[in-house]
Amino acid sequence: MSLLGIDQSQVKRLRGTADEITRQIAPLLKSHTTVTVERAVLRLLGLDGVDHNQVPLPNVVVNHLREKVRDGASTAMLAAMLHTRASITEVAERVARGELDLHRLPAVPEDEIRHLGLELATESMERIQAMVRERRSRMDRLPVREQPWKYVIVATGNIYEDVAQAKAAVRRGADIIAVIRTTGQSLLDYVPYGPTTEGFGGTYATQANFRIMRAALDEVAEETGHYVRLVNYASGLCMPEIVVMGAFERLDMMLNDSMYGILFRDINPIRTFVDQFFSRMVDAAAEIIINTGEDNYLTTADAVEAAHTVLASDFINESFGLAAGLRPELLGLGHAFEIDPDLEDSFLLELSQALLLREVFPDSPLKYMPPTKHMSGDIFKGYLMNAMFNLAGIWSQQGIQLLGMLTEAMHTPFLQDRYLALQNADYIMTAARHIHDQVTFRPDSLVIRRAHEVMDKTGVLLESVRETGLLQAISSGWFADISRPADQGKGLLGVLEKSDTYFNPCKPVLASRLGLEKEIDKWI
Amino acid sequence: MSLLGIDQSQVKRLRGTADEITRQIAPLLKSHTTVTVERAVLRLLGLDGVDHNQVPLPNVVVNHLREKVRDGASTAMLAAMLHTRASITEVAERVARGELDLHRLPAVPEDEIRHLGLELATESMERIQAMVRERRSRMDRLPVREQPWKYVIVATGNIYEDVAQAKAAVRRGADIIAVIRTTGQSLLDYVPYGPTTEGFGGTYATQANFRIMRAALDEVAEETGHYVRLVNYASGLCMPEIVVMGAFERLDMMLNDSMYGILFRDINPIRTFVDQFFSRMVDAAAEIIINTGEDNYLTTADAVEAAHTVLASDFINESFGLAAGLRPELLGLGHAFEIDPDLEDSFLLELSQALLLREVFPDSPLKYMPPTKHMSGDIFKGYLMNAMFNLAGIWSQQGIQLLGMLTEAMHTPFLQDRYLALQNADYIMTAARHIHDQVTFRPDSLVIRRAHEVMDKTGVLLESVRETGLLQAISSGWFADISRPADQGKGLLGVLEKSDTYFNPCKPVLASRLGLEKEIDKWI
Amino acid sequence: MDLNLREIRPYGDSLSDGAMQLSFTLPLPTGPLAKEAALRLARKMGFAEADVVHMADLGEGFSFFVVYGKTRLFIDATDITVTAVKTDVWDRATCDEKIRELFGRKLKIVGACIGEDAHTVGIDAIMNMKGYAGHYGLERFAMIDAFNLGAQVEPETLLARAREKDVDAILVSQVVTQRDAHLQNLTRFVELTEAAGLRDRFVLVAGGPRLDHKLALELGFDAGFGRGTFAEHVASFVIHHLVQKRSMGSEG
Amino acid sequence: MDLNLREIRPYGDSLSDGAMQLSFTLPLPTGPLAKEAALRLARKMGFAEADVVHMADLGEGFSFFVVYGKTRLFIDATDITVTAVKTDVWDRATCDEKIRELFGRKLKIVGACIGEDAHTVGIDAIMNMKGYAGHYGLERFAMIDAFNLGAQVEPETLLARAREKDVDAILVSQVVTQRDAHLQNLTRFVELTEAAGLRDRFVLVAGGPRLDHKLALELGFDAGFGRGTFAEHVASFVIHHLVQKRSMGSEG
Ligand code: B12
Ligand code: B12
Ligand SMILES: Cc1ncc(COP(=O)(O)O)c(C=O)c1O
Ligand SMILES: Cc1ncc(COP(=O)(O)O)c(C=O)c1O
Repeated sequence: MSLLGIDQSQVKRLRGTADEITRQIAPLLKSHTTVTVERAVLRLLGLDGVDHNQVPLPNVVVNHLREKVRDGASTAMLAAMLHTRASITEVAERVARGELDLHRLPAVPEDEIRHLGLELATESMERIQAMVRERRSRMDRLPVREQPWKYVIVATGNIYEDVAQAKAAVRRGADIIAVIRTTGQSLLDYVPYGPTTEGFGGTYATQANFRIMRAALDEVAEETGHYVRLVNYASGLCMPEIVVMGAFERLDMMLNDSMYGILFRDINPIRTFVDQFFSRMVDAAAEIIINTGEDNYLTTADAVEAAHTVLASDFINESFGLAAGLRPELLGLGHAFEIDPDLEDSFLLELSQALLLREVFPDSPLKYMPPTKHMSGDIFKGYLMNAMFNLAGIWSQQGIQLLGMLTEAMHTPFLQDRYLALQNADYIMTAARHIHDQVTFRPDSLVIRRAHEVMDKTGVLLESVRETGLLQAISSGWFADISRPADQGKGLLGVLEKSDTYFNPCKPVLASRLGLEKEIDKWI
Repeated sequence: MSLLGIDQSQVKRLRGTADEITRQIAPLLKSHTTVTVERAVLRLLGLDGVDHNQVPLPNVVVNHLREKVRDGASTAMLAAMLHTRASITEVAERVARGELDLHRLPAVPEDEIRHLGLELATESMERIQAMVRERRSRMDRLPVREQPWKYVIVATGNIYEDVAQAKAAVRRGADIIAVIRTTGQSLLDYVPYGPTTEGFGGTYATQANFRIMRAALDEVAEETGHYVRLVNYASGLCMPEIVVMGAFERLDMMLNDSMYGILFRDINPIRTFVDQFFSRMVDAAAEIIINTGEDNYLTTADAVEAAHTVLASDFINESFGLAAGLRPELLGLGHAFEIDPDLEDSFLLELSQALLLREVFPDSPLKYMPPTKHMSGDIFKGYLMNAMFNLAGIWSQQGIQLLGMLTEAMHTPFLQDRYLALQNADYIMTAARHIHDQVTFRPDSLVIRRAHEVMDKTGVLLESVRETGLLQAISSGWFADISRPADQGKGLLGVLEKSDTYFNPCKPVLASRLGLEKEIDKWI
Repeated sequence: MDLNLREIRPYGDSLSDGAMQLSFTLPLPTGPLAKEAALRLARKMGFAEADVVHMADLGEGFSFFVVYGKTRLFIDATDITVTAVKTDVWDRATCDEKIRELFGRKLKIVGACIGEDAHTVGIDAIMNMKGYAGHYGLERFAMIDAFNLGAQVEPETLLARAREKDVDAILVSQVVTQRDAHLQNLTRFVELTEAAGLRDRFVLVAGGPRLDHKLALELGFDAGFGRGTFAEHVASFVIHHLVQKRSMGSEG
Repeated sequence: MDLNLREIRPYGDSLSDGAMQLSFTLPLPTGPLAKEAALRLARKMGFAEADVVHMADLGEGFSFFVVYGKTRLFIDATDITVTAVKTDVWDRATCDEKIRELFGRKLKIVGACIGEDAHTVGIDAIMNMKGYAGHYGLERFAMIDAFNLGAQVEPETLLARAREKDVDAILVSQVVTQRDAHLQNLTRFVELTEAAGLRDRFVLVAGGPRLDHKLALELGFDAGFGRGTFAEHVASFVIHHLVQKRSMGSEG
């Protein structure tokens, strides 16, 4: 039942506008690839490991290929495999040792290359599919709790400390554990390797770390009787590679946004758009829920003034996501509780926003971020702000509730902070469990008026973006008060025009798994 | 507008039943007086001070009079004054020194006694009336804030520390300061004298302490621009005397309940009923808001099961209060937020209760007590419980919001606890300022169903009390799970049957001030 | 993580980091001096690092602080011997059975809240039929006669009633602790019992939210119980203690 | 209340009572031993009385405590000299006027968030037109040319841009402090400047929520600013400092 009385035809109209906006980007996606997409393809085809300098083999190969990457990094590798009858990793190791030059390969018939490529890509899909089955069977046995799922972060920098902290949190009721990445990993143009113990404000995202945490959470899930979801970040310069690692290690959710890297990491816009699309196809195949990053907008822009930019971005993220094969159930669209707590009726405005998002995206498990910007050293007040956030969460029936930490302004969470956060959510969500079913809003209430205002402004913004074009809108600072021109930004050198003979064996395999055969060529 | 849809005719019916219940007590009130009522009369007529053993002169006189008190303590005193041409205090001092025996006075014409009595009582009314005028003019100049008024306690045991703490609280936004009494003062059958610095869990209620705090609050009110209300306890064995002291020192509110002393201090029921009635007439004349003590029920009984006993008692307190001349605006009827916080939907039940009280007593500034029983050493959780209490407070538009302290389970408030409590209320009440105007409840909601259930149960309970009689109901443990027979309890010896010649000069004067001339003889 | 029990420090997000949160008020007006004073105090307390993360003006020349710090101090956990009531706790049925078996008669227990203290919920929880949190009180025990005298009982009265009823054990509850009221009342009660030469005649048990076994022993009681106590804890202790007393008596 | 500044203790509800609240986690399983360990730690910290008012099981062998205690420790407030930026703070108009008057030209200021730190809200608050909390940033000052390089700038880049633009002052922001990242970055920047022989050419100012003047001086900066800083604080300091440098230069 609609609490806010949002007009469904308006919602449909906005969705249509968003689709037109993202469709405008399609030609760019189609004509470009990036170094990390190519490395992700190599990983999907089975490449892993590092060279003697700890450089990941996918990077070794792509660096080695230089201009030839435009053909698709796998093309030369598959040719070399056929030629040398070695595995993809063996080939890469030879390249690393300087024993093999992929620029000097004898000709191999194109159909053999394609055939091997599709074969390996299909194997890769099987590997991912096995993880999907594994997840489903565990979830059958260890049912997840009802929503809002309680999501907490660990971020000690040391994967082994993270494990202890994560397990403790699960024992106290956490449903989801996110391992925050070390500061600056998003700007590394490679993915570090092996277990790590030295991060700043977070722990390196490595496949080994994923595996260690996955095992720990599976273990504690058996004891508590509930499957525990694991989250990491498929974001930054290596977004698609990290998705592949996550798919292989049965991560359940990944932070993944179509614009976050552009706005907040100054990553080149085209790079980000290309990366996110491919990433999401892998996410979709692996049934990984993505979490988008709209909450971040409100850490720089004002949450009252910029509320509609959050919703507009959610529509855009949704449109890109659906196009890449993500079903609505896998779209954890982001929003946040970030209005100045000293503003009169701030809670009512927050509630309005939360209910609005819920009503506009009824089938998606929204990701709801706690207060961060207005958190201060006053931990007592912060604890209350988190309580009101939890109340808004249960009231508006959020899906994924990122629990706020009372020490948000000081440090990544201490063990006790996480415990207190869980206690906060438990108390509030139990005490007001059925509030959603109790209450209606008066037609002239602030809650309803505000929701309509935000909807209307979102419509206007989306229209303008369609007129202007998304790249120009971003360049003009329409999102998060940040301006990012399309021809600048980090990772620009890694954006490449595809050659006429470009081949990516994972594309058709993914497309068929996702039922996108008819649509996919319009996009990539 | 009614949120709960409570049937006004049902409310009227319950009010009628309560009136019948209190009316049944009237004959007892009419035929009895108590030592403290008599001492209060002496104080009204101007008696104050202590003897060389620190025994208050009103006690000296009443002890001295023994059986003669049945005539009214003032009778002999007035006679002595006429005879000795001394002031009331001089007479008492002579009695104290053993220089004068009130049992051996020459006869004085009765009409002279009456005349002098009425004259002094009228002077006393003037003194009280001057305070009422003073309060009004200060409030005109220093307007009080809108409700809910933030009420905090000080309880260091030392009046001078109390002053510092109270002033600090006012600077941080407190509207009302209550000075909690020392443990056990309620069972003293005299009122201590002079400024005091040694109390346990509270500070002695003395007239000097009242005066010291009143001056301090007036001072800080000038600086903050808002009149600050001062509260103390007119409760226990000296209830009427303390009201007189409060009236003289411009206290603005007093804890005063028609049954609290019976239930929680094991004070004899008849004594309490007699004392409260006279007390309330003085309260009414002094325009002192009374705060009743129903919240206490839920510290021993369960808040879900016993909710209707709270409402029933509120009706009884209201009925006694109106009879004694208290206008609805002076009736701070008590209730509390005491449901087990771990109960599902506890907040909705609390909200229901708070809205119900608000709807049943629309013209009275309800006194809303914070969680106490379920507060524990977990100060963080406690801080949240106080937040939900504040939310219920602003949502249901309470009048007098007693702020909860996060250290409730440990100690009387530290300075910082009070600051945190004020911050809690400020944040929540600003963030949800207009929530009351926003929301309606679904007809089948728990909130509405619960309110009706409590109303119905209250009706049944009041009916039964009327059948059984209030004294019998109390004796049977119907309130707060505590049983108190009418012929037992503390202070029983101080309950006296009036003689045929009983005279209380304050009664007619008070009655006329309160416009109760026609009714009063039905009661006392 | 290799835990060294000889060097236990608080844990924030890595072993032995010593992280702690403090809050307190200083009687100094809000400003850089007060902030520095807060930091110095933290350093004096043994903090290697300390950070005033919040300072607020409380009015009247007082300032409130929230401090996070990392302490250098540690404690040796191998060195700790815990003082707690060590007897087994039997359930109600077992208690009754044991009493029947060991004493062949009902035990008599009297209890009260002494002094000016009127907080009876605790003693009621232990003694009254209804009990507390689903645990019935002593009145419900078939083999116990329980007399709950309630609130604000004078120590003299409690002792007199204990003699009168010839009880086995006396339970004393104290909730108000301001200005150490509980210590004064409890001490007074023990002294009274000793002065009357009756200390050995009764098992003396104290209870209340700020009490524990260690403190009760120091005050001269046989046991002390704090938060979360149920009737069966008390009954079990009394049985054990009476048996022990008897066996010591027969030896002596 | 007679406040003795030589003996300042925390205040709960009476002068010098020493009351404080602590919360912390110990790597010990919840139970009497952990509770006793918490108490001993409190005692070691200087608490005369301490009360574990709450203990909770955090899982994995950790326990959480809330403790209230009364400390014996005190500090001597007469002994404190505060290290804070001591110059007057002028408003924007006055700053512009002073620059015109004292230098007769615009001042040039460059700023950035260095290292991997991408928290620009702070440096933006100081430098960008819009400013913060109603206080315009340096870009808005008529007599200041402000260049904000934004996030994740390498120390080398910042220094190079400072030379290029021939600025008067360099502003460095650091927000991430985990594993002392800020200390490392700030130290590295000063060392780089010194190595290039440029330390005296620029006014160096550091800022961030965990920074203060004292710390910044220790790290080799000319000033440090924490929470609640506005552009005018920084501008005023830079003007003062340049004048001071000039006068020292002319004397030397
Ligand atoms: C309920 C309550 C009241 C009720 C009491 C009703 C009643 N019939 O008991 C009322 C409203 C009347 C009241 C009044 C006052 N109260 Co009161 N009250 C509380 C409250 C909210 C809960 C206490 C409670 O019932 N706990 C639940 C019971 C089950 O727990 P318990 O007592 O700890 O008992 C358990 C154990 O300790 C143990 N136990 C207890 N006794 C014994 C005895 C034995 C032998 C054994 C074995 C075990 C045992 O077993 C029990 C079950 O597990 C507390 C705050 C809080 N949340 O704790 C304040 C509190 C105790 N009250 C306080 C005060 C100051 C007062 C007043 C003095 C205030 C005043 N000046 O007017 C008055 C006066 C009362 C008086 N003369 O003593 C303070 C005490 C401060 C201090 N540390 O000294 C507290 C802490 C509130 C505060 N922060 O100020 N109070
Ligand atoms: C907003 C924010 C973000 C935004 C940043 C957007 C942006 N463009 O800046 C986003 C969402 C992107 C973000 C990301 C991350 N963040 Co962040 N973030 C915050 C947050 C919520 C607010 C910071 C803020 O903007 N404050 C408001 C400004 C105005 O205050 P300020 O910075 O203190 O600045 C004032 C003064 O300090 C001073 N000042 C500051 N700089 C300077 C410089 C000079 C020269 C002068 C004179 C003065 C001055 O003046 C300013 C105005 O008064 C804080 C938590 C909090 N509530 O504080 C976490 C916080 C700072 N982030 C944190 C972390 C760990 C991260 C991540 C590293 C997490 C991760 N691993 O992914 C990432 C990565 C970022 C990176 N590479 O650095 C931690 C830092 C922990 C620590 N102490 O090391 C915090 C404390 C959160 C937490 N509890 O974990 N974050
Ligand atoms: C989509 C997305 N990616 C990444 C991050 C984390 O930041 P970084 O890019 O530094 O890893 C966030 C943080 O909220 C995010 O929302
Ligand atoms: C009506 C009333 N009187 C008195 C008190 C205080 O208790 P005491 O009787 O110990 O002063 C209360 C406490 O809430 C109360 O509600």
